[in-house]
Amino acid sequence: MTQVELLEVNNIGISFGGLRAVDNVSLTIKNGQLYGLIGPNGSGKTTLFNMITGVYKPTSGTFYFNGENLTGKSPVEINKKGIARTFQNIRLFKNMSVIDNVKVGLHNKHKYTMFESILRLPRFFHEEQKMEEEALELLGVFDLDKEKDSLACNLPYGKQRKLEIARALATGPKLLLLDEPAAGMNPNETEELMETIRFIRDNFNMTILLIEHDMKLVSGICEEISVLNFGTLLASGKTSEVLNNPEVIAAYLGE
Amino acid sequence: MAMLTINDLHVYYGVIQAIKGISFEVNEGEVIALIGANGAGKTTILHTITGLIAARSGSIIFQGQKLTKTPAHRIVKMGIAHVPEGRRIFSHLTVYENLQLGAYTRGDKAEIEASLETVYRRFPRLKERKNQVAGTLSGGEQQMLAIGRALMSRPKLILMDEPSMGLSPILVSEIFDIIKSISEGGTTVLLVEQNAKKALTIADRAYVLETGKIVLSGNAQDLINDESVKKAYLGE
Amino acid sequence: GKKDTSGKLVIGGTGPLTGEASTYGTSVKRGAQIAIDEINDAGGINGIKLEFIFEDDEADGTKAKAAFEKLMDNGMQIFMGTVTSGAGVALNEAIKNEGLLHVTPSASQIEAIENPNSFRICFNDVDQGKAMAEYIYQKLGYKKAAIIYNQDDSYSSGLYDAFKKRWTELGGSISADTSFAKAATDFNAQLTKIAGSDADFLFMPIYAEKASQIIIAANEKNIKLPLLGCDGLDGILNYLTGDNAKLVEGLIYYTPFLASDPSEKVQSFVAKYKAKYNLEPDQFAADAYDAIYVIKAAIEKAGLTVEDTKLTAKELGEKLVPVMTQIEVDGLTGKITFSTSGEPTKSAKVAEIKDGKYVAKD
Amino acid sequence: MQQFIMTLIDGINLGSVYALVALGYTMVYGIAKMLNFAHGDIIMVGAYTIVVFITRLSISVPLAMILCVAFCALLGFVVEKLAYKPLRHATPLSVLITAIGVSYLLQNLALLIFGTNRQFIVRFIDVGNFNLFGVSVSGISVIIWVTTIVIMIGLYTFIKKTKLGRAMLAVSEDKGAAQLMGINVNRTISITFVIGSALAGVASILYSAKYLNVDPYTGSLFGIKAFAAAVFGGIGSIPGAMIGGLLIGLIEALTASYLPFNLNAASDGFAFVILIIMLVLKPTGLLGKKNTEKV
Amino acid sequence: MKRINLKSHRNLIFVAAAIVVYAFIAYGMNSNLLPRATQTLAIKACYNVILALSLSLIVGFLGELSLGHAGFFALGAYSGCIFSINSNLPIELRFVLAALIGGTVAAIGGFLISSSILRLQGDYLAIVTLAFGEIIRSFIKIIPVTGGTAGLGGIPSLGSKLKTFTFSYVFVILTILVIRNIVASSHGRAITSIRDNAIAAESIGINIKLYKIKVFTVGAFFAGIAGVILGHYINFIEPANFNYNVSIEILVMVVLGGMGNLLGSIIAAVVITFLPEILRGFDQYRLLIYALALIFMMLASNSPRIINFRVKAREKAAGLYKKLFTRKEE
Ligand SMILES: Nc1ncnc2c1ncn2[C@@H]1O[C@H](COP(=O)(O)OP(=O)(O)OP(=O)(O)O)[C@@H](O)[C@H]1O
Ligand SMILES: Nc1ncnc2c1ncn2[C@@H]1O[C@H](COP(=O)(O)OP(=O)(O)OP(=O)(O)O)[C@@H](O)[C@H]1O
Ligand SMILES: [Mg+2]
Ligand SMILES: [Mg+2]
Repeated sequence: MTQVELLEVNNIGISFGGLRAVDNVSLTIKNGQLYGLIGPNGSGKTTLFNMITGVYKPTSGTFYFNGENLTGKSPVEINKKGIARTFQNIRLFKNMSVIDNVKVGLHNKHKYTMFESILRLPRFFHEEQKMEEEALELLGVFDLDKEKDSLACNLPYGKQRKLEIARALATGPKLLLLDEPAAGMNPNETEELMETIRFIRDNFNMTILLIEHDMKLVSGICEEISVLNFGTLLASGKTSEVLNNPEVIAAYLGE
Repeated sequence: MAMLTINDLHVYYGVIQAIKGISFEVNEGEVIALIGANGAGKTTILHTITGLIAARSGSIIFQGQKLTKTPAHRIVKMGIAHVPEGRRIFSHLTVYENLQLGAYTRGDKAEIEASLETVYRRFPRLKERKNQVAGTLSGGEQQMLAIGRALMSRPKLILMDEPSMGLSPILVSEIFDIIKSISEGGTTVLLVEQNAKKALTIADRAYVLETGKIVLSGNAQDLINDESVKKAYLGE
Repeated sequence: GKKDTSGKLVIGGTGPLTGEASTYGTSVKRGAQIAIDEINDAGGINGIKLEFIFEDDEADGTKAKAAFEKLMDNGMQIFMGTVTSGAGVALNEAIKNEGLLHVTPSASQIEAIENPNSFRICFNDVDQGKAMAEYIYQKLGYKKAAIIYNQDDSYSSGLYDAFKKRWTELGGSISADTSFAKAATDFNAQLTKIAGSDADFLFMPIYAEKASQIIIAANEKNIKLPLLGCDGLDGILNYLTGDNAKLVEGLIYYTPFLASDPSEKVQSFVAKYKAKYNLEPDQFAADAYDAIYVIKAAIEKAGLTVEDTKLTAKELGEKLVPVMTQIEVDGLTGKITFSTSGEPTKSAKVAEIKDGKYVAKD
Repeated sequence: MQQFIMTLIDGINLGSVYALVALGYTMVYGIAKMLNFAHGDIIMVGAYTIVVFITRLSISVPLAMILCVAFCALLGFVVEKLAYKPLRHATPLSVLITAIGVSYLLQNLALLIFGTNRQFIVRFIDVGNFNLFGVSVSGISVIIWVTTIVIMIGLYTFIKKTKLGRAMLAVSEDKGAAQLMGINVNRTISITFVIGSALAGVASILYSAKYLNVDPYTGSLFGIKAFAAAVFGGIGSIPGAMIGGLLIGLIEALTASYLPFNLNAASDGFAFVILIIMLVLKPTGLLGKKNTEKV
Repeated sequence: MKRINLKSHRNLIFVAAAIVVYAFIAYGMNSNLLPRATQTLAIKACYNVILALSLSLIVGFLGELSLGHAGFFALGAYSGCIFSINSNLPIELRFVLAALIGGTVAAIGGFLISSSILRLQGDYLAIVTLAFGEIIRSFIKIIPVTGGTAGLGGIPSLGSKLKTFTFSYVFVILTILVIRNIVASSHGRAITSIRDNAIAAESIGINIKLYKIKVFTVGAFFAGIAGVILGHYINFIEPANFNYNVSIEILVMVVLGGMGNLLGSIIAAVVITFLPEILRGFDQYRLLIYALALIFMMLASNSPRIINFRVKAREKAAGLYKKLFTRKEE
């Protein structure tokens, strides 16, 4: 595991009208890390994700990915640079089949021109073949291969979450942002998900930044975490240390 | 006499059968937990009770009245409120307007005002944000709004679909406290939860669902100690 | 399937019976039907009875195409259509291929009769526009024109173009040049422009229906210019009841047909039409009536017998087309003869509205 | 200058008719989330009822106006019940096509009943002319201005401030959740249509009083203009629909009057060019809010 | 492996089926077994199918409501036909070149309009497309070379109905192949994903703007070809052929056929072509009945019973398909 900085967020901030949703937040994530982002509801975690993925343009600050300034770039450009995400409110292509959801994710990886698809030139078959194989492999990782032909909207909630991760992975990112991946899962399913996340990190050589309210998951797999509170950074550091920080306990964990 | 009786309920989505003959009852004043894995059919049951989905067969009887024959909008008036999965707040309306809509079936302005104050007391964050457009609230804030909105109808029975989903640990505890206090206030609660442990702690009785069927039921305390439940749902 | 048409000649026609132009198609269908009934009631032509079939074309070229083929399927032998120009031009190819006798009552665009087997009853747009320009400049002595025309109607824009060309050649000037879209109901902006100009008359190469609306609106704007127009204005009094009828006192237009014409022929037609449809006939009805009588004259001239009703459309065309230039028909719209190009020569009338009546003007 | 002011007033007069139509249209559009292409045709039907009641049956004018509004509201109710309600769960486009079917249906019914000829209407509201800053403005236009503004304010207040209005907003966003509030979704949508159609009835009265004629295709133009006005002003925005209507009227009057004659025949096209340019500069319409969907 | 192979044969199976259908129609035309009105309508059905398919790409797959398809139709018709009138090449070649020119000019129109309205969405985009269609029609009226309001006549004919049909039919087949092959490809999936959830599509690197432009360009191209067929079929075009009601009629075909359902669009286009003609016997009630039929078809195609029936039928068909083809794969 090389300890190179992959994502560097510098004093980033954004306002909505009068509301300062994120203010002056900085964090650094190293290559290969499993990093957690926690904080009370409404503290700006999702908003931070939205800025890093280009959905919102920060009103102040910058962020660097792989040494490149991506502040203010479009979601498409940012994804192509290697950042993929899932959404807090699941956003699947509901009327497409499970496998097609993943194949759309592979769209930029296995390319052929529209012209080649119209004429059904050899490259079409070649790339489609590879897409099919890769998509099946990814579905296999998430135990979704049996449902590959059903519509995404007919999957139960938990499987939809998994499919969303599979789709994000399909874009071949270096950094994966997961927004509350365990929400709506029972403890057993969460356990399983933790395995999967570890598996992804190890086998896909991935850096993962995740938001989660399930402390079992956070303390179970995150090496480092940051805590947001009212849009500002409350604490950062090794997971066990941060979780014992009295301020964090008071603001977030309770008891 | 049970408050809510469900008898041999069958529900379909097109050709897919989601509920395969379920019967259970909820007594007045109880907190009943429904637990089960993803896709077991918990949400479907709640939707069928409040009339968002029609049952293929079977009956749902609330205080002697057949709900399967009642249009959805009347069911609220009969005293059932529903905190739906995914919150489904009105995201273009303000927090205040959402709460007012919760009291849609009620007439007395002063009483509504009183309920509003109660809700604001329970969720001070909502009071702070009362003029914010609900769609821009954070996930947790939206969940509070959804519960608050349901309480605005002053229900006899409240159905909650995974109210703790997406909430910070502090709030999860808080929500369960709220559920407890709602129950203590005399409202019957039918609770669907993934956080089975917490749910069973506050519930009186519980039913365990697997692929559209009830596979286990009983006293919440007993279930918490049941080996198979422990293994399957409590992650121990 | 085909109807039993033995011993009969089948005359077909197409025109708009639905849609925004449906008033023209309806008039044509009615006018023609009166002529057909008259002829059949009088025993036919040398014993030949006429059968009239009419299909809706919604004034649309593609629909006209299908309607024409439908008529052919139903045994059409002579074509009396189309009512509108666009639909007519769209049929040119088919009419040429079929080689049948084609007489259009009212398609006034030059190209509508470009085939040698095509003839028309009405004046064409170019001649009429030109004639009107000359009449206004030379006879009435006006020099500055205000114009309002329908930019979506080929009849109106055809007249407009021809009029404008001739008008400027003559040395006239145009003080206000305005147009409106087909669906328009509000003409105030155009009228404001006209009111603010120094024009000494208002030329309206449009149909009576729209013209009546414009005239009412112009009155509200206090526009008191002399009003002039073409044959489209015929029947305008149908649209202006009560006090509004006074607004068109002195309106002058170019027309082949006057319902007020005291001649027995016209009055008998008007009476029959009114009895049957409870409406005063307009020029479309009159053109169609004449078209049928033109066909009758051609049949007589060619000396067809009952035997000949078995002929195909093409064979009939070969017999009928050559005699077209030899016939003369004294119709409702004047004494009609045809040039080889298919254009009618007939005396045009300039009409004026006086005391709420259309009267001929010299 | 005089000429220019006159043209502006022509534009405002025309625009206020569009605005009046657009208000009813926007309401249905905002709540039921459907492009009701039959809205204009209800206005056409309304104008025919004026023809029947006033010109043919000589019923007293106030009564005829009430009957006209009532008839339009009833028509809206029936159309909604028979044609739109069965499509509650269908895609918006299916409803759009059905609305177009209804539009054709009403047009052709009018054609069959009243024939192809334009029907003229006697002047039943006669208020003479007003003198405004030295320019004469027809009284009926002033009545239309006032009515439009009153209706705009009324609608706005109704939707923002009343319980039923709020229920409509809830239904427009999430029918299922609205049911969970105890809102009778079907009834709410029906009421929306009834109100929208009653407004169409009001529009038809004023249209008839101003233009004094109607034909079966009168409404189809209004359908498009109201759609354009509603979008131009920002979807769902009631003041927006009003401003949108006014602007479209102004643009049309100005292009009809000031385009050089050789471009004259494309005046309609130029009005649309301006519409496109303005939308490109302001993609959510004049008063439209940016989508507040949170990601 | 096998699955994909089978898919690749679909194009061939389709072309074979298309030839069989053609043979039947051509025989019917040649022997005059088909009524003449039907023969004419067969040609009309050809360009309607092309129009429906090309709009289906925009509305059914990309999910953008376009109310200005007649504008592209017009661009193609006028540019292609003006070329055709002024050229001396053999008519067949002239027609094919005209189709390409018409398609290209329309495609340029599609490119320009879509790239200028990239920030617009939903109904805002719909009104702009409507406006675009009207603008095209308006400007045709004032450009001298188009013949203005009076229309453009003298467009050469290909000859017999059979010949016109044959050429049109070939373009129909090409359109179906191209559009199907786009839709059943990674590009098609990308386009559909935009319709389904634009924010998610962007998050996985789908360039929405680029696809909007591409889809409008391709859709416009085929609409342009349809215009050229129209021109050579009626030999005369006028602005009224391309008014807003035409855009609506095309939209009706797409929606009636089912969103994102190519076969459905084809069938609907044929039905909509023939329906008014079938109703001719009803005289002045014709359009009234047409309107009723339209409403009824929309209600019926959305009634739960019919939808259930379709689901079941599709399952049965899929089962049958499996029975027939899986054995070979094993
Ligand atoms: N588009 C927006 N417009 C206005 N306010 C917004 C917008 N997006 C987010 N906010 C506000 O910013 C704050 C942070 O929201 P965010 O969604 O980032 O919280 P979060 O930390 O993800 O919370 P949760 O854990 O509940 O999901 C909230 O108060 C929210 O209301
Ligand atoms: N709209 C729908 N169409 C088709 N099938 C559906 C639909 N909604 C749910 N299902 C199916 O019905 C079954 C029960 O789903 P339901 O949502 O009730 O489960 P649940 O117990 O609430 O699960 P979760 O814990 O994920 O919320 C699942 O198999 C699901 O795939
Ligand atoms: Mg969040
Ligand atoms: Mg659920």
